[in-house]
Amino acid sequence: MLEARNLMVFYENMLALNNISIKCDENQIVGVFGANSAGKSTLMYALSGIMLDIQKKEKMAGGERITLTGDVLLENQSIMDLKPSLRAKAGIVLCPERRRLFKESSVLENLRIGGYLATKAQANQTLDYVMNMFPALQKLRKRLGGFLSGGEQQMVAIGRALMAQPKVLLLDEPLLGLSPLMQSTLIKATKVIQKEQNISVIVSEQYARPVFPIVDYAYILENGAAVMEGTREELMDNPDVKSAYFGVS
Amino acid sequence: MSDQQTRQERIDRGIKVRSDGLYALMSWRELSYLTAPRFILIAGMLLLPFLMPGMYWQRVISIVCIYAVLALSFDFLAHYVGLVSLGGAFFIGTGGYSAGILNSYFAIPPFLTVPLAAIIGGVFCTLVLFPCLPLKGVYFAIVTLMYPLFMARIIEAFDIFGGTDGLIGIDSFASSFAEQYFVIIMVLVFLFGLRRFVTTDRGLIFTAIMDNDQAVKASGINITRYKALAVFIASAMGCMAGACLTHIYMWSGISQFALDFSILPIAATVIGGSGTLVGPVIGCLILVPVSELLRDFGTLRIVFYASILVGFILFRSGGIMEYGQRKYEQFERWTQI
Amino acid sequence: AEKPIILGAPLSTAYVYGWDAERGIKLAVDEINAAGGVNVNGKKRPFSVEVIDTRDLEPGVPVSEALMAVERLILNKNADFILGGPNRSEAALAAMSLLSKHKKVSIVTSGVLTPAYHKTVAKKYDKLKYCFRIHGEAVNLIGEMIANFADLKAKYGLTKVFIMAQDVSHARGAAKVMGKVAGSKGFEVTGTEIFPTGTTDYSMALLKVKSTGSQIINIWMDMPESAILLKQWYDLQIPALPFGSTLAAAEQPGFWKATEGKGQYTLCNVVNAGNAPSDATEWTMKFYNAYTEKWGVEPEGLGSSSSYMAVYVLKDAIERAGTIESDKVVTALEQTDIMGVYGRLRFDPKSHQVIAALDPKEGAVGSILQWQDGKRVVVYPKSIAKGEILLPPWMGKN
Amino acid sequence: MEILVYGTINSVSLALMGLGFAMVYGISRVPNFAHGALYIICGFVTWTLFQKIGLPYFFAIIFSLGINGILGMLMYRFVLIRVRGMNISEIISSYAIGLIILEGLRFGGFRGMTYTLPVFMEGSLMIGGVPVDYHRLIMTIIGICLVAGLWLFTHYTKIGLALQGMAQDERAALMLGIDSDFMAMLAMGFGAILAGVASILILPLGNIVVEAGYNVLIMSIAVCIVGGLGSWMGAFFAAFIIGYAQILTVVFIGSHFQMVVALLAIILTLILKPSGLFGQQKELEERV
Amino acid sequence: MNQTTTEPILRMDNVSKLFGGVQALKDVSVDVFSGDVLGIIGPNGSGKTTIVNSITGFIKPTSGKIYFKGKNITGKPPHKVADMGVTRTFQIMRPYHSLPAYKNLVIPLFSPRAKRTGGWRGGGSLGNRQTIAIDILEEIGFERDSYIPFKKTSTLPTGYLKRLELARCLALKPEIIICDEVFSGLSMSEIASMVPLIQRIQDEGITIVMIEHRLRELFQVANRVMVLNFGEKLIEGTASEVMADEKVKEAYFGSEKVEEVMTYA
Ligand SMILES: Nc1ncnc2c1ncn2[C@@H]1O[C@H](COP(=O)(O)OP(=O)(O)OP(=O)(O)O)[C@@H](O)[C@H]1O
Ligand SMILES: Nc1ncnc2c1ncn2[C@@H]1O[C@H](COP(=O)(O)OP(=O)(O)OP(=O)(O)O)[C@@H](O)[C@H]1O
Ligand SMILES: [Mg+2]
Ligand SMILES: [Mg+2]
Repeated sequence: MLEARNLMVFYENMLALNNISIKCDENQIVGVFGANSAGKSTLMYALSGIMLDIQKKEKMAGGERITLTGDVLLENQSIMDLKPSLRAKAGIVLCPERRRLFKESSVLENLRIGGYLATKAQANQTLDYVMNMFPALQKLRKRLGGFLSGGEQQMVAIGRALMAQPKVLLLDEPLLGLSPLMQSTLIKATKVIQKEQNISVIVSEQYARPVFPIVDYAYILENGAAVMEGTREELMDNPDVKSAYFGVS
Repeated sequence: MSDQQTRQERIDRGIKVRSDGLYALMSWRELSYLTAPRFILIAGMLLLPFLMPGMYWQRVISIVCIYAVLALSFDFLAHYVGLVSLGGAFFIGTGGYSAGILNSYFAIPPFLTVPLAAIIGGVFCTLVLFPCLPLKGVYFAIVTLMYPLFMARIIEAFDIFGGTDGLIGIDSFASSFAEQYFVIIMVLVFLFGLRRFVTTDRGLIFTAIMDNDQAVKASGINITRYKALAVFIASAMGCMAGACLTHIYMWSGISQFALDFSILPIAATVIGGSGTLVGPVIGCLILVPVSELLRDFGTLRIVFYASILVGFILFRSGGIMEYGQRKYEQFERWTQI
Repeated sequence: AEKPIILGAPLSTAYVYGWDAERGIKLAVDEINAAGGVNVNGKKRPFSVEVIDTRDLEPGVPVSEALMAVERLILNKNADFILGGPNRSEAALAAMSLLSKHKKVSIVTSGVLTPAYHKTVAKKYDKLKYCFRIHGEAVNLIGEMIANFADLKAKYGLTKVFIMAQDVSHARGAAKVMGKVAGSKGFEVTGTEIFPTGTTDYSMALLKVKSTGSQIINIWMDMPESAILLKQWYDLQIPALPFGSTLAAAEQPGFWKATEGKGQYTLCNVVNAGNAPSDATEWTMKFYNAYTEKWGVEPEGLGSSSSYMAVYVLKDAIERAGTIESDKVVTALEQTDIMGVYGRLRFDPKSHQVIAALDPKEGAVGSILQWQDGKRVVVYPKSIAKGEILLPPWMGKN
Repeated sequence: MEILVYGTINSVSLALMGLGFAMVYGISRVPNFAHGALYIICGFVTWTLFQKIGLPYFFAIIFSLGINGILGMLMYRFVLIRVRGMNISEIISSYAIGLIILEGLRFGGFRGMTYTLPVFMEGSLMIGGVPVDYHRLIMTIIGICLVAGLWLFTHYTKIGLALQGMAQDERAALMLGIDSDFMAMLAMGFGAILAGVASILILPLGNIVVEAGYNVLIMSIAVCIVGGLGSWMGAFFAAFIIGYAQILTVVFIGSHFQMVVALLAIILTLILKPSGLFGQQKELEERV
Repeated sequence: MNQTTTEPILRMDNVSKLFGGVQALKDVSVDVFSGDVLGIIGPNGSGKTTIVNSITGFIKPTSGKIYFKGKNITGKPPHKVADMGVTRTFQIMRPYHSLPAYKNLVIPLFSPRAKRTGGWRGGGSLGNRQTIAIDILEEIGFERDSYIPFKKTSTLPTGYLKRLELARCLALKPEIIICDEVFSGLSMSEIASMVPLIQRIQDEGITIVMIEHRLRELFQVANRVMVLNFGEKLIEGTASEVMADEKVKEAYFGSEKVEEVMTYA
């Protein structure tokens, strides 16, 4: 489905992604785990093409130079130099780190904006879907995104991503700052969504434990390089992975 | 994708890294590397009057300096305190009138009126702007854009201080030489003064307020007071410039509140390089003479002028200083990945 | 050829008061040079003109722009004399100190109506004696207007005056004075309205005019929107004669088109004769035709004839002084006494203001014109009039 | 009564001026300081098409609006796009463009007082004993419709919403497949057209003069700041505050205080309500 | 744990907050005693951050009073509250990104309070704030010789930023630190290194209020826990009491078995 071949990203002279190749098949949930600044977000940006935008902006402002090489393929054709908006059209939708809601729009508007690519029918359908997925949002419909609490924002963010009718959904640290209940709901939701909409999901986390039950295949990043990969089982019984990413001591 | 396999990387010249204030300087070479640019600037400024052909261009230099001070105050407020002020004209006008009034009503000589105007004007501007300090970003910008218009209208409506005719027959500086060097020194002092100031602990607070005022509050610091201080510094500078303008033209009038005084310094800052403090000065050194050179084009002048401005912004959106600094402190080379 | 005498002209060339002055000056200079130039004791030196756009009539442009222009003319173009502007009152006032600083003789020829100008000269004569003004100023205007009203009173029994002024201090000031004088001269001032610059609706005021039964509307506006006032006046058929003291809109030939002919009957004062066809002196029509021929338009605005004459006056003064050395020329100018386009030209030796009169034989005459079927007909002063003041039909009967 | 009528009219025309600016800012976060210039040039283009080339008035208007729109887009495409996000640069470059247009026009001979557009409809009628000519009525009505329309547009249509999102977080919008540059260009186009509409509606009441450009700019900025940036509704109400402030002073204090009071109103509103009447930026920024 | 004195250092009584129609807090009362480590947990949107904001003066409670050492601090501006020694970290971290890490600390060190108290480790004299700043950073785990204190904060990984937040509070030599989710976004190892830091601070005699979703670590340090739900106080007590409570279970942990929950998050 979505595949990256020896991706490399430099921020100026600093190597943020070092020759990473990952792969995500149809209807698979792939996990990307790594400590802080391992390069998860960078990877997500590279996949969703946002990196191109960052690059452009930096260039305009005469700031740091960002170099990215390698190749990204969607259904085996290169989308490396496709604008992010086009990639989203093609079905790669990123739900970014720290949510980035539209602060000045109500929850409902946030979702509707998400539905830009969808047809009216799709939009309404997905809207209902999201609303029963996260009943909490029902009573927040009218509140401005900026006023929501962390957890509430995360729900909206994911909902918004769904509205864009993704084929491949990229979740960057979705669990950040969520209560345990929220976390498990979200994880379950993710699984359900993946099944029902049969889409592929790539989810990045610091912290494998909560996500792990649902991933089919996982990569482990350490400062910019993929040090390990494998199916759930393989990684499960790898001792140092355990200690580092499961906190099972 | 073979072309992508190489990339251009920037590498600091060793000295830069070491001279971040953490390490002592090693040799004369390095010392000169650091001081040369400053020295050139100072020497250049001081020599300017002699390099100028004829009185007229010397006069232009004075104008350059006045705008330079204004631009400095803008740059300081905008990029070290985070208050984007479009009120350059407000400062100029206030300062100009203070000086004018002091001189023509109380017959105080220029070398006194200028500092006085700076202080009086500074206080006045700060007081008037005080209620606006909580405003953020564009809102502050716009209010400050409104103030000068407001002042002008007040003076016109109440017909005070000579009304629309303005105050005329104000004393000029003792000699054009004195005038020249007064303004030039003024620029240099403010320039290096500010550069020093923003790196002091107190200066850092301003930057902090710009980055995240909430956190500053949470550190038990009263941000309004600091913002007021910043505004005072900036407006005092602006007013000083205004005072000089008044004495150079022996006149002050409501058109000292004109939009131009707000826009041109900003333009200078943009093309010179925002947030560098030196940039604005350089910007003025370019823009003002250009506008003078274009005078012969009559009505077309402004068109050319504006086009040049746009050109600059397009092709050096970072500003001259950004570019210069990078070239000076880093070199680039192609490397294989 | 001899070294030319350089005339610096700081003018706001994007505005009528600027470009008409430019044309006037250039016309005169060409004529003089064609005739061999200026006779500076024995040597025949030509004039040459340097024009710089001062932009001072543009809003939002600081007066210092104009001052820069003046300085450039003096220091950089080494002009020997300054003619014409700056055109905006405050700019002209501000420029005085500069001129005296550089000891340059200057003759203001267009746009500057404020009495403050010559008053200041009189006050600080020694310092500012280099500044002259060769066209009429606000007070003269008022004088003429009043005299003219008197006629109207005598002829049609019009006594009720309604004053409308633009919200700029010179207009406001003038309007106030006007009100006083008119009152004292036995007219009833039925009301005074002040309109902010750029007003586009006057119907309220016009109705007030009607309700107060006013018979003359005295207008002080130099903003283009004043054309609308007259349109609306025409549409609402207000029974009062629109009488502009300064009414920039109506001065220009373009006015007729701008108002689609509704400017009919509008009167306005173009300060000096020659800006509209008349027989003030035998020179008047000569000038008028020469101008029209050279520039392809009739003289517009109030600065054409005065700017034209300024050059001749200067030439005359230089020739009498036999030098271009400033102080001598000043004295020479003070003794000026020549018959010009708009009458006999003499400067008041104290205030350096041209001496005005109602008779061209006595001094500089103003001229008041009325729009009659698309033409500007001079109707006052009597001495130079080409026609009679007409009342709109809807005024005749009442 | 007359206060009411003329207050409303005055306010609406202010609102009209402001809309374009508010629109562009609200959508591309570009403070378009060329707004005044666009306003004026539209007037002149119409004049040229109508008086010189002699197109029917209606078509002249349509064309010139189109031209304006294109002008706006070009402005974005070739200049502003290069300085996106650098607010100060944006202000300067757009202001510079404005200068180029205005002074260019002046140089091109569009000066003096002879440029006028015919009103849509001659004559006037009485409203509560106050004469109001039809054109002003038409203007008011269209103005109000326009505001309402815009509001619906931005809150209920896909494009409108997308534009909103764009404005708030460009990158997030990109992730959802909204092409920010295209949208911003669109916004500039809209903005320019709105400026045009305003001028077409307002100019027939006066003459077309270059200078007006500057005042229009100031006024429109004022209006939409006071309203709270990016909120058309806000802009509309702000227009009313300022508009009435002006009329009231004319009637009760004396018209040469008109500007003073208007500006005072602006400054006070902002001091009392730091993010404008409808804006919530401040609260949002300070949500921790 | 430290034994608590009778006089609460911080007391909220019946604090409520309405945002427009939204009841973010509803009659929340709690006493914090000197030396306590109070944990506050609760589902998202239950009003935890709102509590912090109202204590530190960033928002004004709609009703209710807040006392610090018996003094009423309700509705005082943030800088006043901070000056009295009540400091907080921010859930959404925004460090002074244009300054290097150590200069971030100069700001609090420059504050009136720091000048009075000499600041943490200030040793009374604040001669050279920048060196002191570096010392403090080193103490909380910015290795000095690894250049990290001198890096621009914009390029620092989350872990360091969180520590920086703490450092900012410490520099003021506070009496109370209120931590809003300091653990979130940290990796196992980082948290592991954070816990002892918290304990050390506590040993300094500084009272701590911690808002957390990372229960396991929270319970290591907290001696009392308060649970919020929809802005209301569900229960307050020791960790075990709280975990036992049914309402808490379904509000906060969901159906999961508590042990399991403890291990994740
Ligand atoms: N704009 C930037 N300029 C310079 N360096 C950057 C930039 N963005 C990220 N980096 C660096 O790139 C590396 C990877 O960053 P990235 O955000 O991808 O890590 P991460 O795994 O997402 O970390 P986190 O868990 O905190 O989100 C880090 O070392 C970071 O400092
Ligand atoms: N300024 C505001 N305006 C309107 N509603 C607000 C505002 N601030 C907070 N809220 C609402 O108050 C409730 C509590 O918010 P708060 O941030 O305290 O939750 P929280 O407990 O911190 O959640 P989290 O654990 O996700 O941070 C939320 O429903 C939020 O939407
Ligand atoms: Mg990340
Ligand atoms: Mg919170």
